[in-house]
Amino acid sequence: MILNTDSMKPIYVQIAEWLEVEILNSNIKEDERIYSQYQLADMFTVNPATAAKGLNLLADENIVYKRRGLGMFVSPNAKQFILTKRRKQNLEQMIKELVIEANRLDVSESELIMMIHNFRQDGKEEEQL
Amino acid sequence: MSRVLSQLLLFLIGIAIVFMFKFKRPKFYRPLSWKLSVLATGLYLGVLIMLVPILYMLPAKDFIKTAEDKDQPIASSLNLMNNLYNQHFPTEGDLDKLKGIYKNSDQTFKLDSSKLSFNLQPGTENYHVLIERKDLDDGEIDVSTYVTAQYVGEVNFTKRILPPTISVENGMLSLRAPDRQTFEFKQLNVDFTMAQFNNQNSSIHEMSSHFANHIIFIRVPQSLEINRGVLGDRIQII
Amino acid sequence: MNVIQCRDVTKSYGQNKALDHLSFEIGENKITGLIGRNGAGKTTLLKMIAGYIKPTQGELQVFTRKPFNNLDVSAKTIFIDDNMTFPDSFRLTDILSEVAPFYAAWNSNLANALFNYFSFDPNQAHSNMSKGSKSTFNSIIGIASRCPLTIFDEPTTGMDSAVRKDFYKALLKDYLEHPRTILLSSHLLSELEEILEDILLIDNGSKCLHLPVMELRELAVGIRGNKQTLLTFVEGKELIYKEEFAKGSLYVVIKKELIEQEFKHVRQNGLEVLPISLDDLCVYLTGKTGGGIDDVFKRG
Amino acid sequence: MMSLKEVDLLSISLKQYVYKLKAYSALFYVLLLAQIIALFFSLNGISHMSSGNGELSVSVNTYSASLVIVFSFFWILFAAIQLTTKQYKKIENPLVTNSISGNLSNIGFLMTACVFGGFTSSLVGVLLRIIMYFTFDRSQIISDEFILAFSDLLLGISVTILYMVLISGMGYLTGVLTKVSMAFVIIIPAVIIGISKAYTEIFQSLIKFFTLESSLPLFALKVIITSILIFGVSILLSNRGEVSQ
Repeated sequence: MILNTDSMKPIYVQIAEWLEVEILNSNIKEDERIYSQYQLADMFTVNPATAAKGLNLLADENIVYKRRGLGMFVSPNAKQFILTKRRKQNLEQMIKELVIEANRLDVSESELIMMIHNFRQDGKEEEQL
Repeated sequence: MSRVLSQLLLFLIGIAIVFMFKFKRPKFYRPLSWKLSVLATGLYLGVLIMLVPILYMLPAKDFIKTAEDKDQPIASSLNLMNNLYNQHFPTEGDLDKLKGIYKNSDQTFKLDSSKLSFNLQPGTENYHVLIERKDLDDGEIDVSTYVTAQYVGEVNFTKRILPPTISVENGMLSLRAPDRQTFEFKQLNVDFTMAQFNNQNSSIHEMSSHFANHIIFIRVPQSLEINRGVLGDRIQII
Repeated sequence: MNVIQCRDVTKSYGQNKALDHLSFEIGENKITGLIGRNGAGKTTLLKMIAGYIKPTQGELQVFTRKPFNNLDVSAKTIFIDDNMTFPDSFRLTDILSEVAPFYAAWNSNLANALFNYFSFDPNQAHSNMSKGSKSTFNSIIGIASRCPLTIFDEPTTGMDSAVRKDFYKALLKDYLEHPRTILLSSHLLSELEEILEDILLIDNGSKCLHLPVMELRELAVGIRGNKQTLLTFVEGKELIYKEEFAKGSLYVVIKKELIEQEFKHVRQNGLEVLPISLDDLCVYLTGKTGGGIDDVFKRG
Repeated sequence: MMSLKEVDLLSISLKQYVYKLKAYSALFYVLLLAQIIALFFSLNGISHMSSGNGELSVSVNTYSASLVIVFSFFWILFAAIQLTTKQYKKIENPLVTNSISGNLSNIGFLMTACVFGGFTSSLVGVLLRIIMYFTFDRSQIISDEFILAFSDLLLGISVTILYMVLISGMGYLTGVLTKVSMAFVIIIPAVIIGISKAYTEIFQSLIKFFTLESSLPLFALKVIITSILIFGVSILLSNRGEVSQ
């Protein structure tokens, strides 16, 4: 598994996000056991403490829950929660940055919306191909 | 090789061994594996140990045996020479009995003359000639040659000394010494580690040599006329 | 319980102090990176922990004992570095089999598997190996010994990047199965930060920082922008690093906690917040205050 | 995990001893070489004497394998010094070790070297005899000391071993002293030469203390006690210093 070490995001956040994507893609289903910190450490070649912090990040948000002696499991509604959270946090943050950059480059709002629209169309076409 | 020189050599070799340790090995040098070293040293030790029974199996009969007692033969030899000097002459029977005196030839010559003169050739200076008259006139001369004890260190090699060549012709007895004889010996010293506890002197044996004298014992017919000539002091008539 | 306890340790060589009143503790089964610049005292510290040298002052305890000349500590510790010497009469395979009896937890299968993986020549002599192969081979010993305290001093010297990655992977995988305390020294943090739990940063023989890597990552940020604006913004705050990189432009590195409240103002003032790599951060932390090699040339 | 399982000094020393035997095995080649060189020198005889008179001349060549033993003494002396050098000490670093186990294994190695050296150097005397037997005119060989009593051979082996133990001790101590301070590199030869010149009697009596002892048990006792003292001092001295890499 490759981690982007140059990213500003700490590795444990990257691990947490990867796990979220796995949950979103239903590779790990709700109430299923999630990878242990040691499995994650092995997979990502990171210190198990780092992996544990990534898991804890998910636990803090109740995306996963602990079962004594059994490990961590994906909470029910985790997928829904992640979707909401990501929309709220990531998308909003990205849009904020997008708007700042657009302003800096004198791109008008309609132009920006157009660009987003075109990009989405292209993406769909690519998917269809 | 002188002792000082050999000690110097020893010292130099010692230094050489030190340097053998000190030399840095070149980079390409690939040292031998320990397995090979163990094999080689084991083999070396094994061969050396195998040699021990071999050494004891070798027949030792060819070697020069050393004398158990060299003092007595030397003493009796010296005594004999002393007696000769003092004009106390032994009989032939005495000589045969003496320890350390060895008869190395016995010859009989037909006499072709009524006179006997002597020709002692150079090299026979330490030959003592004793003449004894027989009880009868049988026209024969009996010549026995004796040699007194000859030692180098502990080695008795009296028996190896060649007799002189004797001939009788026209009433003339010629005595010619054998060619110069050379004796070579090889002796071993025990290791100093053994010698320290063996009451043996490990330093090189002081090789005291004792050189032989020759006695020519001539028995002549009773009535033979003997002409000693100028050699009176070396030819004694008993 | 701490595996290593270092209290006020000083090591001096004549007038020089290789270590200067160093204190820290290292817990059991942690992978700690010892980071510092050349001559910071990394090797001295590691050798001291391994029991090769003793502190001039202060108290160092490894497994609750003084490590110097201690057989018990030696049995639980292995120190891997460039200078490891093996007899010339040993082939590489000999070394693995001859060292094995000394270490109780030695795993021959692992040693042989790694040996084959890195495709060493079993009949080669250790002293004839290239620097990189030597490091790799020595590392195999470090991993296979499974010592409760495994110390690597600059383990990746001379290794190519593929082998480096393999080494860290192998070390981590074996650590996951058989947890132990591992100390790794390096002046390059980036290549090993992922497998570290803690980091011990030393500078001139003194401790600079000792904290989990994750915290170090969030310790500081870089801010770049107009010199005047930036200077007013950071006024009165302690800067880790400051550099004028273009006319009127300034780059500073500052602790995150110092600007947490004003974080929003940063962007409003047209300043840029930049991530900072751990390597750079360590260099800034251990560097002389302000400036860098650029200053030398500016003066000239 | 945290409990410190005690390790046994002796078992570690023994492991190190085995390790060092293999590690330093090349040293034995040097001994082999030295002994063979000495054997060649010995084949020329150690002294030659001749005498004669007008009619005969007698020459006696004396042979001895003592030189082989002397060479082996040199070897053990320098092997012992070698063991204390940095270059040789360094191989202990990757192992479980402390100063005492290092010293014990060194001493073990040296004792093995002494036994090996004692056996081989005395047995080369046998080889010398066999070479002489087959290459020389046997009728010239004086049988006396040529036929070596087996008991003498054993005696020679044990005495050689004892001497080698003593010499290895002196070499080892010298090496350790130079580790304590390089000044000893100058001091030791200076003291030896000084004593031998200024206090000739003391010096000689020191040497005679061993070389003139004619009782084997007493000699063995003297050597063993002296060696234990020397090695003991060496261990004590080297126990304080740091082994730098």
